[in-house]
Amino acid sequence: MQFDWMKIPYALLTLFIVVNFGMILTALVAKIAARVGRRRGIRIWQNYADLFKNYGLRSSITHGAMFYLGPVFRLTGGIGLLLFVPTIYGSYVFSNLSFAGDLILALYFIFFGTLGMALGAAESGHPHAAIGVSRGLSQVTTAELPLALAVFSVALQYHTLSVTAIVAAQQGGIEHWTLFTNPFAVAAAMLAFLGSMMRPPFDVVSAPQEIPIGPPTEYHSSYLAMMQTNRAIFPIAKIVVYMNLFFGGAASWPVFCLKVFLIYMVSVFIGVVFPRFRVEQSIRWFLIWALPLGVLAIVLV
Amino acid sequence: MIHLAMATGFLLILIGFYGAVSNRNILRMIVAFTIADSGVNLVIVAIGYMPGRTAPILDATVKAGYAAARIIDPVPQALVLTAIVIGVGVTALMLAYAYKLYEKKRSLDIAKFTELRG
Amino acid sequence: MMRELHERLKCLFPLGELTEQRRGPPNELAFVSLPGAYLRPALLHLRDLEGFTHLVLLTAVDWLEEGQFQLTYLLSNRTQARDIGLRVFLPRDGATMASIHDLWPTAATYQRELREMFGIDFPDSPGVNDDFILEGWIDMPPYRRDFDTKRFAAENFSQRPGRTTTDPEQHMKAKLYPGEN
Amino acid sequence: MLSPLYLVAAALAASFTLGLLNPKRSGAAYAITLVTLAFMAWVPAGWLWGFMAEGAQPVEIYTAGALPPYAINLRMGLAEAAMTLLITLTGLLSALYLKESLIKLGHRGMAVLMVALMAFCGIVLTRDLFNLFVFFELAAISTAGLILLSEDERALSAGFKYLIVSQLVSTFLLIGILFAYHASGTLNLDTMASARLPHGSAPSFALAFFLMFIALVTELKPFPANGWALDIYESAHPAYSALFSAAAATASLYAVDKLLLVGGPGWYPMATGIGITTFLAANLFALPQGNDRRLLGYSSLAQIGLILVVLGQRDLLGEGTPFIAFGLLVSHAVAKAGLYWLSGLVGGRSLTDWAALRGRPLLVFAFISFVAMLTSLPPFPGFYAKWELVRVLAGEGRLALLALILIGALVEAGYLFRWFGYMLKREAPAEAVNGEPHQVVPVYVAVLAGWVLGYFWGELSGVGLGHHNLLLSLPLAFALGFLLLDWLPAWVKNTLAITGMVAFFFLTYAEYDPLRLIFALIFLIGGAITLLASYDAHGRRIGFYPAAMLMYAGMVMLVRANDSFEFFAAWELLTLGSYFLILRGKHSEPHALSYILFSLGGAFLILAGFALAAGGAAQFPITALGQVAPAVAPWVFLLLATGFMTKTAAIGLHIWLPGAHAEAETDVSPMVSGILLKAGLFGLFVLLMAMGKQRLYGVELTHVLLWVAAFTALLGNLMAVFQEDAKRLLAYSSIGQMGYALFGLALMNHLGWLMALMFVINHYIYKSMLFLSVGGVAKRTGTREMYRMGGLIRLMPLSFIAVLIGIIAISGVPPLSGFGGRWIFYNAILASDYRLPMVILFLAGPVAFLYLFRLIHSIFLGQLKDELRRVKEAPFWIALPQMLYVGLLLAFALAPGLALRRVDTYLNLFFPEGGLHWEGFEITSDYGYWNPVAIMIVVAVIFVSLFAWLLFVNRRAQKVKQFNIVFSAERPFRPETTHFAWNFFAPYRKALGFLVQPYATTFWGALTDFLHTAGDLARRLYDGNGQSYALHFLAFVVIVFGVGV
Amino acid sequence: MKEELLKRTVKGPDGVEFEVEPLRDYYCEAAPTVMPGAYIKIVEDLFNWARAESLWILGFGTGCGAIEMRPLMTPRFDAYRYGIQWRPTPRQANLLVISGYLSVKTLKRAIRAYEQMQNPKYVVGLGSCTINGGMYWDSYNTIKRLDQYLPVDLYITGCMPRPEALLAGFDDLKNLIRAGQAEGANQYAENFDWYKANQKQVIHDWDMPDYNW
Repeated sequence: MQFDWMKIPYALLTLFIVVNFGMILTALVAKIAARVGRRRGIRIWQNYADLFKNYGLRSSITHGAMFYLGPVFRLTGGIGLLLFVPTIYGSYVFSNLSFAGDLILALYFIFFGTLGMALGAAESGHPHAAIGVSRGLSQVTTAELPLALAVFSVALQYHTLSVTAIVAAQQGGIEHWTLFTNPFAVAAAMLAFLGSMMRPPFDVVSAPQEIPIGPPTEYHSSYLAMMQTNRAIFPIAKIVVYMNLFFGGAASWPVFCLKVFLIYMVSVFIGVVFPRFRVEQSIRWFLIWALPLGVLAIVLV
Repeated sequence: MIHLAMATGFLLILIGFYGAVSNRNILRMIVAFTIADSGVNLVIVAIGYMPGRTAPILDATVKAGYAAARIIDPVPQALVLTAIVIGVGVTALMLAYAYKLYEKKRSLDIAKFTELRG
Repeated sequence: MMRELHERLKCLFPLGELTEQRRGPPNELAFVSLPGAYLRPALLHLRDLEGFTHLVLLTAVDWLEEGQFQLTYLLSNRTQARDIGLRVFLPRDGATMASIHDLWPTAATYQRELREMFGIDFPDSPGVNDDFILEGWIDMPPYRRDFDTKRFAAENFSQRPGRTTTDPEQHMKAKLYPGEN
Repeated sequence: MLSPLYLVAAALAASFTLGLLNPKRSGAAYAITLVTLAFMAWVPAGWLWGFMAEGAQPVEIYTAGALPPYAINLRMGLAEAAMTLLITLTGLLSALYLKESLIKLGHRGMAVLMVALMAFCGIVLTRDLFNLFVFFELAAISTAGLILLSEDERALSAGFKYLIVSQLVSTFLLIGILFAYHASGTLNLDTMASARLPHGSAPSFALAFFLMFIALVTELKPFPANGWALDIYESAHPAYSALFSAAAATASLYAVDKLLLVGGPGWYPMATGIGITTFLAANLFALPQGNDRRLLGYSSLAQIGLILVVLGQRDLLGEGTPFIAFGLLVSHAVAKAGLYWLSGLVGGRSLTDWAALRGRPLLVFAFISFVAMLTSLPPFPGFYAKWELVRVLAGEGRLALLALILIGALVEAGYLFRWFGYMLKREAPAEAVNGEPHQVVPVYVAVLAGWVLGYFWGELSGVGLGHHNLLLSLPLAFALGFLLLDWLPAWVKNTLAITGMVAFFFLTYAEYDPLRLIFALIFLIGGAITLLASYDAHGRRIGFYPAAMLMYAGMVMLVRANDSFEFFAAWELLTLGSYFLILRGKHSEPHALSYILFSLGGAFLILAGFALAAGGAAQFPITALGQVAPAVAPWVFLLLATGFMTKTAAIGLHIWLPGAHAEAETDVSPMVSGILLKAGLFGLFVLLMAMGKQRLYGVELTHVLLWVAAFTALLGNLMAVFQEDAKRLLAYSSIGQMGYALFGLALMNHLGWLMALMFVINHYIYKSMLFLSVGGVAKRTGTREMYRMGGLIRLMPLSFIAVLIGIIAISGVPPLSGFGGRWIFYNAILASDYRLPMVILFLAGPVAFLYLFRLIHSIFLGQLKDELRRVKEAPFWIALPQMLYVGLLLAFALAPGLALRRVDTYLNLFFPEGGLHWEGFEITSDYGYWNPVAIMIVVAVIFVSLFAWLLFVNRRAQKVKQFNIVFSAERPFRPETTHFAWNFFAPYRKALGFLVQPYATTFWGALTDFLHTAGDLARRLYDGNGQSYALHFLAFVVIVFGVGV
Repeated sequence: MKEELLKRTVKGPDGVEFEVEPLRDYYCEAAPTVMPGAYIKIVEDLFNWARAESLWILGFGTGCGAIEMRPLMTPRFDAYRYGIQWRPTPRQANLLVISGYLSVKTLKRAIRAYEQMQNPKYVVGLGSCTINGGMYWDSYNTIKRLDQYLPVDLYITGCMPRPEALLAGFDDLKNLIRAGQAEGANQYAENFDWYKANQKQVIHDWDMPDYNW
């Protein structure tokens, strides 16, 4: 098999761009939310300061081997997800490592970080970590369901599992986007999206006032920094999948930034308006509202 | 004549059966069975009887050569003997049982011997 | 109203004088003292027959000079909106009182506090000897009036040198009206 | 060959001699008795040998020097020889067994015994009706005499009840005989039979025949006229009961058979009806029995009822009747005699008292051999007979009868296996079994006879029907060989077993097609790897290896089976072997019982399915399933699929699995979960390959399967989520995984099957690994409750690694092999016509995360408990296979093509469309692509770099202990209160718990309760009063007459 | 000593009995060490800048001063804009604000929380009570000088100081950090014995390891 070694620096370039974009994007979002609350909000570079500080902490403790592996799994999950999906449509440089697998790989790789993080958190022995994981996993079972159905529907629609091919099929105008050709799938997927963004009403996992702060309770310094890095990458990587599947992908970086920002804002808007669900409430919510949409999507496609 | 005998036989059998299931006393039951036995024997003999023929005994009056035409069917006659013998044997055995059962419980009521059930 | 109650009760228990703090109705509040031995029947009577179902608080007063502790059991009748306080006096030395945690479970907490802060014992009260507010306390119970908190603080805590105490009244006067005296 | 008259003469002569003997010299009398009985056995033995080996012809013996009808004649043919041999041998062994009792009774008792046997032989031999009556009366008198001489006082009343009924019977019989004679003019059976046609239809003859028939049938103790017999069975000395059950029943059956010869086919339905009613009723009544001998009594009645059914089906079975009837009869006689003898060794009369046998492995072996004979399991004669019976019944369309027989047989298996479970698992009574040699020897002879007969029937079946003799097949012989080697230490046997399995694989390697190769690989090599864990066991481990190897033998034979007979035999063998294995667990008794019942129920469905498919053909190749007539094909499909699905524990049929897998021993759980479940999948593979899609009433059955599979996957996973017991969790997880595999199969397309196969391989590896790991942990911690564990990662790192790799693989997260399964799954559903069932399956997927996380967290992560602080790593031999599995899993993840590529090509035979393309490391489907190596490398590189970076940054990290956690500025109280593990998914239960209400368990529980209660209520019919029994008989006569008319 | 901290004998699953000593077996006993900054000055400067701009306060209110902390995050004062935010777990916080009087009982918890934070970490004493006891100067139950027990980087005076004062104080703290002068954690490690002696002098039921990791 021929392997183009240039793919590695290209991939790192994508990674670099996305990390920085993610850092700024999350800060921007926080700032917007602050402005809604009539605050000035954090400085746009605040995330960098936090990140450096955490990497720069001098002491750290460890609870054992899995404690190390938790953040490693987490960040690997984020980077992997990013790199297994082509970022910019039609660009060889930013097609990343998508030769390794198709949409299904991306879909299942989402869980890689979740699972690893759960393990690392559990190793700390902190009950809040376990409670948080219990909630998170419970919620994910039904939150992912509409997404799976939507993906199934989209794959049926385009008759392929290749992300590139799906994006290609949506080119040629906004009316070709899955958003318009398969609205039920998109609706279902966007509801699932809300459930996976750790924002209200689906943020009972970390529930800051109740079980501070869920799984990462024991994490600090560079462990935490690694997870912060992931928090910059992972939402973007996930949104890239959504963008590619439902919103026509992006052929250039500006379009990419715009679309990612807009999709991100969906969860922010919902999040600032709704209060938090309990786990069983959110499970029921997904089953009652999102699941039928997903079923419609696969039946009608 | 045959029918009368046979009817009597069956009547005896029925009386015997009725006695056997309606009397709780073991000895009475045995007697009832003896009656039924007699009925059976009567029926057997009646089956073998043919009107106008003689007993199946070859002697001066019945020559061997004509026997087939003159005598009644000898087989039931022979069988009834065996049946009677067997009946006696069974009755004896039942009486032996009755004795032992009485020894055991000082009672002859069949309804009292129901330890085994279900 | 309280007087009627007092009259009624007097037939049953050797009560002291009624001190009416607030006249009603509603919102009556009165106190009456009685010997410790009659406390329990009186509480039961009040709770079960007179409708004083709620134990508002149980507290103590240190009558150092008289050599007595005063326990106050404050009960509330919610339907009639009136409270009655039963006062019991016990000798300060080896102060012991029967527990009423079986009448009101919440009493156990009050008794634990009194045990810690005044050194009044309530035998059989659940967890009465456990630490309540103080942890690892080594001196006499701090709410006793013969406990010298100032001396204790001076001995136990390192003070910041140079600290002065000013009488607030004098201080403010000097600050606000510097011209005067 | 001695004249059969000697049978009568010797008995009479000896009896009279005994009468002349000095009563005090009972020792000598006993010797004479034994010699006489031995002689009596020798006579038919000689004849049997003559018929079998020397081709002798049947002979007629004429008494009184005249030909029938003028004189009585006896016949000695093959059947008679066999039966008299059976009778006399039972008599001889019973006499041996009765040594003390007989010597105490003195010569009278011995004489009565000999007369009884003589009478039984006479019943068999005679061809004269009245003679038959005489022998019956003799038998009755001597039987009653024997009972009279019994030690149990209760036997007295039983004997009297017997006499009452026999009086009634003899009345009917005698009158019947005489009227028959009157109508036909002869007493000779053969003459009467040959002269049947002219007067056969005459009502008088019919009535006479009815009287005779009903009288003789009553000797077979039909329902409800059988209360008296039960009392005798219960109260008589067990050796007598053995005699009655084996010998007397044999004689009576043959008498009825002879009589049916006279009556002709017109009477067959009546025989069938009485037989099946008795069979069902007796089995039902046996269910609530607590007394061993009465239970055996009921079982006897049932078996004889079944044989009566066979006699009643003579018109269909024709030439095959003796093969079937004898097969059932000898199984019954040998087993029942053996069991009665055994019951004499057991002190208490409760079923649980049989636990006393446990100390004697040989007796345990005897017991289970008998149970297997009674339940018609291979390799005993009953198995061949059952197969043949079902084949013919199904072939001729007597399906209702077939169903009733199978239901009754299942009930019978229920109480017999429950009893066996009691024996192995209940607390043994204080008094041990003290079998004298003369008591034990008959039992051993019976066992030996059972096995020899099994071989013999195998040969017969080979000659007549072209089946393979099971006892001669190499795997089974290998497995049975371990019975002989059981005295060896466990590690020797383990080595032998592993060597044998590996060697057999390499010997037969070339014979499998790619699909079967995968299964053979899992069964043989996989089994060998799992067996490595068994090195951990010490001592001799009696009974483990025969059972395990029986299971493996069954599985190998399953893969190698060509026709339905071999397939089914293999199926039963593996079921039986796995049952023994499961039963070995400490608390597994009820679970093993439900396992065997579900399995046998499934097996019966399979049996019926095959029989229906064969349509009466003796030989039915598996591949011929594809050519089944369209009218029955969907039914065959339904039966077989349901049968196989009991093994894969599809939802509704799953309730046996959790307990069975969880309670099994540490090294058994991976066998029964990782390997055994695949047998069911193999069956489904075979079925679907041959039959494809079937429609029933317009419903496509594979579509139904799809829904069943989806719900199995979802509910299996959901139930796993709520388990506290680690092994139960894994067991439920297996249900879910099997649901996935079944789903793949039911998709009926190329990739669906490939996915199913991938699940087969994956599930074998990771479930074996997980069960071993969890088993090792449970062994070390002494509990299986996960919340009692916690924080074991540091103490048991290897087990942790195994579980970690296992759960990543199961969850389907890349880069491990579970992802391959998911990828193929997605591609498969895209190619499928169905969409809605996927919804359920999509939900099932993430649910797996829940229980997997719970498993690893509750055991290995979180807080370590006080008492577990010094726990050691799992024993070497349990850890070793786990590490092998880790290696296997990684290898399979990297190169799935090694295993799948050939199968992929092979599947083109069935689905030419939709296969995968294998280019280098990349795998491409019609929809997507997947490069396992690339994924693995990418993930590994990212992972390792990040890990190295984190390690570098934290190089000075302080290693802390378990309570060094932030706790709102407080400190944890104790590890038990800090470990969040119990009811881990409480909110989830709140939201979706309604889905996992135990409906199936409730349903099956209610069904068994109903049967139990029904049996318990109905058996009050037998109120113990002799007069009631007489009335029962009369009622029976009236009912049969009414129905018959 | 509480019962759950006493030495106990337990029986393992294999039937062997052994002793468990909770304080030794469940807690790390290591003492803190002095953690030097980055070897390269510019890196340390960068880190110090980052530390100054990212003050994560532990959400732990000890006294009445806690009431003055809440408004910090409201739109009126909006401390977020200075990189200040609350963290609910000491692991992730690097600033411990002792908000007012500190009773002996709470001191124990404060010490635990402080020690569970990671180096570098800062302590700010808020209000008179932390400085000299304030109005509780003669209380039998509150400490009078916080710096005897924890390395205080900065005091903010007042009873109570208003949020504006807090903001000003945080600003001063930032300057200290940027200048590399806020090395409380290392001081604490250096003078560990002294701090422990002081702490144990007032905490009479010391039932935890000397350093709570």
